Amino acid sequence: MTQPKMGVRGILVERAGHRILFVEELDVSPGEVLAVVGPNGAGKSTLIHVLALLERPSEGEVLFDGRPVRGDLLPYRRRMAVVFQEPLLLDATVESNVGSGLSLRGVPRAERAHRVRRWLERFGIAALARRSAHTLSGGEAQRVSLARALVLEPEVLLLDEPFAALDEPTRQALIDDLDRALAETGTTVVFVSHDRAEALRLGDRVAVIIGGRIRQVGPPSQVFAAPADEEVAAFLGVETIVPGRISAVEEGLAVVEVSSCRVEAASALEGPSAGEVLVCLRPEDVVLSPAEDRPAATSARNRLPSVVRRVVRSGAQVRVELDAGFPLVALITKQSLEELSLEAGSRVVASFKATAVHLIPRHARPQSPSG
Amino acid sequence: MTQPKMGVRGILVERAGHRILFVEELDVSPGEVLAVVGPNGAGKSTLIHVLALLERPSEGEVLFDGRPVRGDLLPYRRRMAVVFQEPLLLDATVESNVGSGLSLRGVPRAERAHRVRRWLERFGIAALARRSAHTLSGGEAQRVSLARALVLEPEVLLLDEPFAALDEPTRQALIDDLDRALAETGTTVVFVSHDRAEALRLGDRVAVIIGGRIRQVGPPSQVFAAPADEEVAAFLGVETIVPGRISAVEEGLAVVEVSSCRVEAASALEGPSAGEVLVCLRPEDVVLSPAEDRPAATSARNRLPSVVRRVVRSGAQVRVELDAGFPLVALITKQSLEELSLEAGSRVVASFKATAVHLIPRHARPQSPSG
Amino acid sequence: GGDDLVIGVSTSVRDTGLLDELVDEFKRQRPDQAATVKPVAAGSGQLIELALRGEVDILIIHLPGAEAKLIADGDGIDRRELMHNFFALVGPPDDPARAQSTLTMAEALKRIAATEKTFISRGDNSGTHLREMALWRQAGIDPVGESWYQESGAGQGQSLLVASDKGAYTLVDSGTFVVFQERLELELYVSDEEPNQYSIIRVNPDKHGVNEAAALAFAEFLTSPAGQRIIAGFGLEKYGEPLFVPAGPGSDSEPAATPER
Amino acid sequence: MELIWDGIREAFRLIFTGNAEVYEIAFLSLAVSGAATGIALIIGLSIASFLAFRAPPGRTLALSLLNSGMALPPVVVGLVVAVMLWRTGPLGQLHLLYTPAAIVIAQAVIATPVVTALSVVALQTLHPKLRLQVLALGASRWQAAWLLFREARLPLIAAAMAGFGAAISEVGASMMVGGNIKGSTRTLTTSTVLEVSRGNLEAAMALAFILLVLVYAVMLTLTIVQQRRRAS
Amino acid sequence: MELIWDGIREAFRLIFTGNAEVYEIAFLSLAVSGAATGIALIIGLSIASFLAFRAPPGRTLALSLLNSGMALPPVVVGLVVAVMLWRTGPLGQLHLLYTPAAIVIAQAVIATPVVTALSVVALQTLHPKLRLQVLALGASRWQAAWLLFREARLPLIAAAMAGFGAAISEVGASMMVGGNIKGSTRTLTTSTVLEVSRGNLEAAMALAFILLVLVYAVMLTLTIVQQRRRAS
Ligand SMILES: Nc1ncnc2c1ncn2[C@@H]1O[C@H](COP(=O)(O)OP(=O)(O)OP(=O)(O)O)[C@@H](O)[C@H]1O
Ligand SMILES: Nc1ncnc2c1ncn2[C@@H]1O[C@H](COP(=O)(O)OP(=O)(O)OP(=O)(O)O)[C@@H](O)[C@H]1O
Ligand SMILES: [Mg+2]
Ligand SMILES: [Mg+2]
Repeated sequence: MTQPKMGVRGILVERAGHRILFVEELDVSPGEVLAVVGPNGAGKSTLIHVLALLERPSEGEVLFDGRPVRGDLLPYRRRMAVVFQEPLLLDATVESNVGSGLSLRGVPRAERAHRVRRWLERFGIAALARRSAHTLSGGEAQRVSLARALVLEPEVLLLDEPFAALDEPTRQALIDDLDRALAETGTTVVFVSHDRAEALRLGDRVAVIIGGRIRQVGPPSQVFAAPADEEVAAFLGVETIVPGRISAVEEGLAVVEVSSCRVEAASALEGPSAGEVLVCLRPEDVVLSPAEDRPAATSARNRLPSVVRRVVRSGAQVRVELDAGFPLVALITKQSLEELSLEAGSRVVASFKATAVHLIPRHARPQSPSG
Repeated sequence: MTQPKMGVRGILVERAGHRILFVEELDVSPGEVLAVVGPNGAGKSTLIHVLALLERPSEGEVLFDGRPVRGDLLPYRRRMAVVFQEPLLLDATVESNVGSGLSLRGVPRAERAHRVRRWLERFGIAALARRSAHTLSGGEAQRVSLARALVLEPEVLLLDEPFAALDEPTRQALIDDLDRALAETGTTVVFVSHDRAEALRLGDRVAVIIGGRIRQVGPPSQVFAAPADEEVAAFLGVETIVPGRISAVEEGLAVVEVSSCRVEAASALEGPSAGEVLVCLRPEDVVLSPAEDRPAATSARNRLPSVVRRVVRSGAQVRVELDAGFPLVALITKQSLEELSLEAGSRVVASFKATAVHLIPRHARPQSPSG
Repeated sequence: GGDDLVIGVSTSVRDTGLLDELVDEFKRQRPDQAATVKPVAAGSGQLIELALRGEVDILIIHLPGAEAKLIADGDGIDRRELMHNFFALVGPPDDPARAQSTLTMAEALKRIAATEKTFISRGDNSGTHLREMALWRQAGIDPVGESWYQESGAGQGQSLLVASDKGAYTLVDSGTFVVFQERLELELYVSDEEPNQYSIIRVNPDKHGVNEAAALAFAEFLTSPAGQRIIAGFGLEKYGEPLFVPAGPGSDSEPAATPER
Repeated sequence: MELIWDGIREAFRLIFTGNAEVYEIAFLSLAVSGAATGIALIIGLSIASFLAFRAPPGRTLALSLLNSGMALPPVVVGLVVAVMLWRTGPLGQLHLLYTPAAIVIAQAVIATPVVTALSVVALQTLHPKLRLQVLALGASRWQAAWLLFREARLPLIAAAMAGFGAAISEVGASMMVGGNIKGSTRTLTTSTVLEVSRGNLEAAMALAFILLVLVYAVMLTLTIVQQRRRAS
Repeated sequence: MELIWDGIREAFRLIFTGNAEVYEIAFLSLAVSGAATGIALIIGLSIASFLAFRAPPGRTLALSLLNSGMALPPVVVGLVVAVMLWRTGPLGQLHLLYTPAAIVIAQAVIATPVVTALSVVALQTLHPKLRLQVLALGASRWQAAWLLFREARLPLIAAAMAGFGAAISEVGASMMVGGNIKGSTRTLTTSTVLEVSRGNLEAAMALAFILLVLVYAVMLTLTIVQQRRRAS
C-alpha cells in the first residue's frame, strides 16, 4: 500500500467535558474516496474539522503525506478544500465567493475569472454570478459552497454533507460528474453523508462513526454486508435484525434458530461457533413469491412462508413488512407488487440466500477501527 | 369537496425585479398533506413564506379557512407552525427553544414542560434538553427545529425540507411517525422536499414548482405517471425522455416511432392524436431479460433488444444504461444484476408495458396550475 | 419670576472655593432660601449674556466696562463692590525679558514685546483679558497677531499651566496665582496698580422676571459683616495669605465701604 | 506621575473615611447617568427596531443623522438644552434648569444617538430570517421585539454601555444645565473639572478614580451579563 | 430659541465669507480627530481580534475594562496625558504638550476603548464558524482578519464612527493638553467653549453647527459605505 495521504492517530476531541470524537487510527490513501456515515451527532463534522486542521484535538495528531502536521498550518490548509455542512458564504457576490480561495492564493485575476466561470457553469449557477450570496436559496447556496471548494482543485477534499440541499436531478448529475472528475484528478476525498446510497456510490471505503468512535471501516460492500455490531447494522439499514441461536454448523453453513424458524447463514462468524447471535438481513435481499409456487431451482436456501402485515410505498420501491415467525422486511418493485397483488394479510413465501444472512455475536462490543 | 384550509390566489412575489413566485391558485384541504417539489431556486421556500404570512406578496392574497387573510396576522400565525429550511434556533437551551412557541402563547409552565419533554423524546433529543442550542450538530439542530414546530400541535404545518439533515434511520422513523400523527390529528400540511421518495410517501397530493410557477398538482401517482411537461418529467426522474412521432393510433394504443424503433404507448394524449411527442419512461418500469430468452407471456408490449452501455450502482439498486436504438435507463436489483451477469457490452432485452409509457406533446407549454 | 435664586458667579470666584463658603453660610443664615439657591459659575461674558436675558438674579463679576453698560442700559441695578485682589505679571524664573526690574506693567509689557518673549493671553473676554488689553493699550502696543503673543482661550488656571510649560509670561489675578503657585515654574514680577474689583449687581426686577427678594437678601448678606468676614479670612489657612481683600471692614454691621477710585 | 498615585491614595481616603459629600456626588452621578441611559434605551430601542426591521425609505439618511449624533459635543447639547429650559425658553415653566432632572435630559440627549445608532446595527447583524422565525413561532410584535433583543443582547448591551459611558463621562452639558451646584447638581465629572480648575489635581484624580471604580462595577456587571453563555 | 437660528445664520456667514480662521480650526479638528480615530482603529482592531478570536482566559475581565474605558471623562484623560507630557513628566522630553500631537494622543486614548469594546462585540456577532470557513479557504492570519473585518463591516464601521464621535466631540482633553491656543491647538469644540464663556452664544452655536455639518459629511460617507448592499 502506498503511503496514506492523510491520517489521524489517537485523536480525542472534547467539548464541555464530553468526549465527542475518539479515533485511534484512520488513514486515507491518495486518490481514495472515504465515505463517512453515522447518525446525527456521531462526530462526523468534528472529524472533518480535525482533518481540515481547523480544530485542534486535545490529544493525538493529524498526519499529512505520512508526516505529523506541525508548525504553520497554512501550507497544509492550502492543499485542502473543505465544504462545511452549512454553506457559510461571504457577504459578497457569488462570483467573488467562488473565487475567494483562489484570490487568497494569489491566483491572477484572469485565470481566476476563467476557473470560477467554469465551475459556476458546472454547478448550473453561472446566471447567479453577480448576485449577492445572501439572496440565494438553500440549494443555490450549497452549490456555491461546493463550487468554492472544487475550484481550488485541491489535493484533499473534505466534504460535509455536500449534497443535502440539492435537488435530486442535480444531485445525481453532480455525483456522476464528481465521481469522474475525482477519478481523473486523483483527488483524495473524505466525505460525510447521511445518504447510504451516496456513500455506496462514491465511496471506495466507508467508515461508520457512532458515538464519536469509528466502529467499522472497509469497502462498502463489506461494511454493508457484514456490519461490525448491532448499532452499525441498525444504522446501515439492515432492517431485519432478530436474535437467534446457532444450533449447528454444517458444511460452512450455520443453522440458526430464530423464533420457531430455522435460518441458514453462510456468514463467517468469528469467535464461538455456537451461541447467541443477531441475524441481519437486508430488505432488498428478500425475494417474495406466491405462496402456492413450487420451489424453483434458485440459489435461495431459505424459504419462509410469511404473512404480509403492511405494504408501504417507499420511493420507486415498495417496502413489505412480513411476519415470518419473526418480523421480516422485503423491498420489492412496483411490478412485483402488482404481479403478486400483495396486501395486508396475503400469504407469500419469502426467500433469501444464505450468503445474504449476516450474523453478529450477541452483545458485540464496538471494535477498534482497522485502518 | 370541503372548504380548503389554506389557499393562495394570484400570488406574485418579486425580488430585485425578478418574478420569483407566481401562483394563480393553490388550495390545501383540511387534513391534506401537500408535498411541494421542484428544483433548487424554484420558489418553494418562498411559497412557504407566503403561506406562513411572513412574506407579503406584491400581488394576490392568501386564504385561510376560505376567507382572505386581512388585518392582524397574529391570530392566523398562532394557528400555524413553520419549520424553516435552516434551523434558526434561539440562543438559549434546547428546551427553551422547543418551548418558545408555547410560552409565546402563554401556555402554563407545567403543561409546557410536559409537552416539550414529550416531543424531545419523540425526536430522540431529550438528552440535549439543557444544552445551548448553538452547540448542536446539524442534525440535532434540525430535530430541535422540528420539535419546536410540532409541539405547537397546530392546525396548519408548513415544513421546508424538514428532514434534509437527518440521518436515514431517524428520517424513516420520523416519517412513519409523522404520517401516523398527522393522520390522527387531521393537521393540514404543506411540506417541501427534494426527496421524491419522501414526497411520494407522505404527500396526499404533489405540487411541482419550477421557475416560480406551479407546473402540476395532483395525486403522487398521477403526477409521477403523467408529468405535465418535459421539465416536470425531467425533474421527477423520468430518466428516459426521447423525442418521437406518433405514426398511428390503434385500439387505444399509440404507436410512436422513436429513432428506428416502434414503441407502443397507452398514454392518453390530449390534443392532436398524431404528431411530435416526447416519450417518457421511468427506469424502474423497464425490465431486463437475457437476449436469448423466448418472449414469455407477460403484459409487457414493448420488447427492445439493447446493448448495455454502463452499469452504475445506485444505493441498493443498480442503474443500467442501455442503447435500445435510443438511450434507455433501467433500474434493477442486485440479484437481477448477478443473475443476468450484466456488464458493458452485454446484450439484453428491455421490456416495458405500454401503460408505463407517458407521452408529452412536443414543446408543451407550462400549464396553469389546477388547484 | 421663578422661586429660584440663580447667582451668576465669575469662574475665578468659584474656582478658589470662596463661592461654596459664602453660599453655605448664606444657607445657614437663611434656611428659608437654602433649597432654592443656585450659584452658577460661568465666564464673565457669559454672565453678562445671562443677565441681559434675565436668566440670573444676581451677579458676582469683575468686568468693570460691561458692568457699567449693564447698569446704564437698565438691566442691572444696585451695584455694590464686594472685594478685590490684584492682577500680576508672572513669568519664567530666569525672566528673559527682565520684567522684574520694571516698575509698571506697561513698561514690563513693552520689554516683553521688544524681546519677543512668549506671552499667553486668555483671549476670552474675561476680566483678566480685558485688563490685559487695557495694559497693552497703555503700553502703546498692539500684540494681536504677533508670533510671540499666544491666545490660550482657556480658564485662568489652565492658562497659568500653559504659560508655565511654555516658559511664557502672562497676566493673572493674584488669588488664582496663589492657588496654583506650587505647580508652576512661574514667578511674580510686577503687580498691577489697579485692583481687580469684584462687584455684585442685581438684575433689574422691573425689566426681567427675577427673584428680587432673594437676590436682595443675598446681596445684603454678602456685604454684611458676616459675608465680608468670610472673604477676609478665605485662603489664610490653606495658602497662608488671603486671596481677596473684602470691600468692607469685615466687622460689625457697618455697610460696605465705597472704595476710593 | 506621583500625582496619579497621590490621587489614588486620596480616592481611598475619601472612600474609606466615608466622606458624605463624595458619596452623595457619586450617587447622583450614577443615578443621573443611569436614568439618562434608561431613557436613551427606551427611545433608542424603539427607533432602532423601526429602522432595522421596517427598513423604511431613507433609513441610511436617518442612520447617518444618528451617527452624527454620536459626535454631539456635550457643551453644545448643554447649551441647547439650557436655551430650552431657560426661564424665557419654551420649557421655562417647568423650572428644571439647574436641577438633576435637567442633567438627565441633557445626558439623555447625548446618550440617545449613541444607543440608537449602535442598536440599529446590533439588530441589523441578526440573521435576517430570525425575525421571520420568531413571528412564525407566534410572537406578537412586542414578543418578537423582546426575543430579538435577547438574541442581540451582546451588541445591544454594548450599545447600552457605550451610551452610559458617554453620559457619565460628559461634563460640558452637566455643567451648563446643572450648574455644578454643591449639594444639588454636582456630579463626579463636574467636581473633577472644578478641582482641576482649582488646581487641586490630586483631588481631581481621586474623584476620577472613584468615578472609574463605580463605572467599572457597572460595566463588569453588564459585561458578565453580556458575555454569559458565550463561552463556547 | 432664536439663538439657535441666529447661530445657524452666523455659521453660514462664517462658512461663506471664507473666514480663514474658522477653516483652519475646522481642518485641525477633522485632522486631529481623524488621526486619533485611525490610531484607535489600529489598536482597537488588533486587540479586538485577539479577544474575539482567541478568546483568551480573562476575556470578560479585559472586556469590562474596555467597556469602562468608554466612560473615561475627557478631562481625566487630558489630565493624565498632561501629567505624562509635562516637562517634568516621563515623556516631557518630547515637548508635545500644547501641540496638536498632544490632542491626537489624548483623543486616541478616548477613542480607543470605544472602538475596541465595540469591535470585540462586532467580531463576536459573526457566525462562529465563519472564521473556520475563511481559514479553510486558505487564508493566512492576516487575510483571515481582513475577510472577517469585511464581513463585520457593519458593526465595525459603527465602532469607528462611535470612536470618531467620541474624539471629535470631546473638549476637556483638548483643552487640557492642547491649551486652546489660537492658531495652533484651537479646535471647533474648544473654541465653542471659549465662545460660550465669552458670552458669544450665537458664535458658539455657529461653530457647533459647522462642527456638526462636517461630522455629518463624514458620517454620511461612512454610513453609506456601511449600509451598501445591505438593502435587500
Ligand atoms: N459544547 C458542546 N457541549 C457538548 N456537546 C457538544 C458541544 N459541541 C458539540 N457537541 C456534540 O458533539 C457531537 C458531535 O457533533 P458533530 O457536529 O461532529 O456531529 P455530526 O456527526 O456531524 O452530526 P450531524 O449528522 O447531525 O451533522 C454532537 O452530539 C454535539 O451535540
Ligand atoms: N434578492 C433577490 N434577487 C434576485 N433573486 C432572488 C432574490 N432573493 C431570492 N431570489 C431567488 O428566488 C428564487 C426562489 O428562492 P427560494 O428560496 O424560494 O427557492 P427554493 O425553491 O426554496 O430553492 P431551494 O431548493 O434551493 O431551497 C431563487 O432562485 C433565489 O435565487
Ligand atoms: Mg455534522
Ligand atoms: Mg428553499
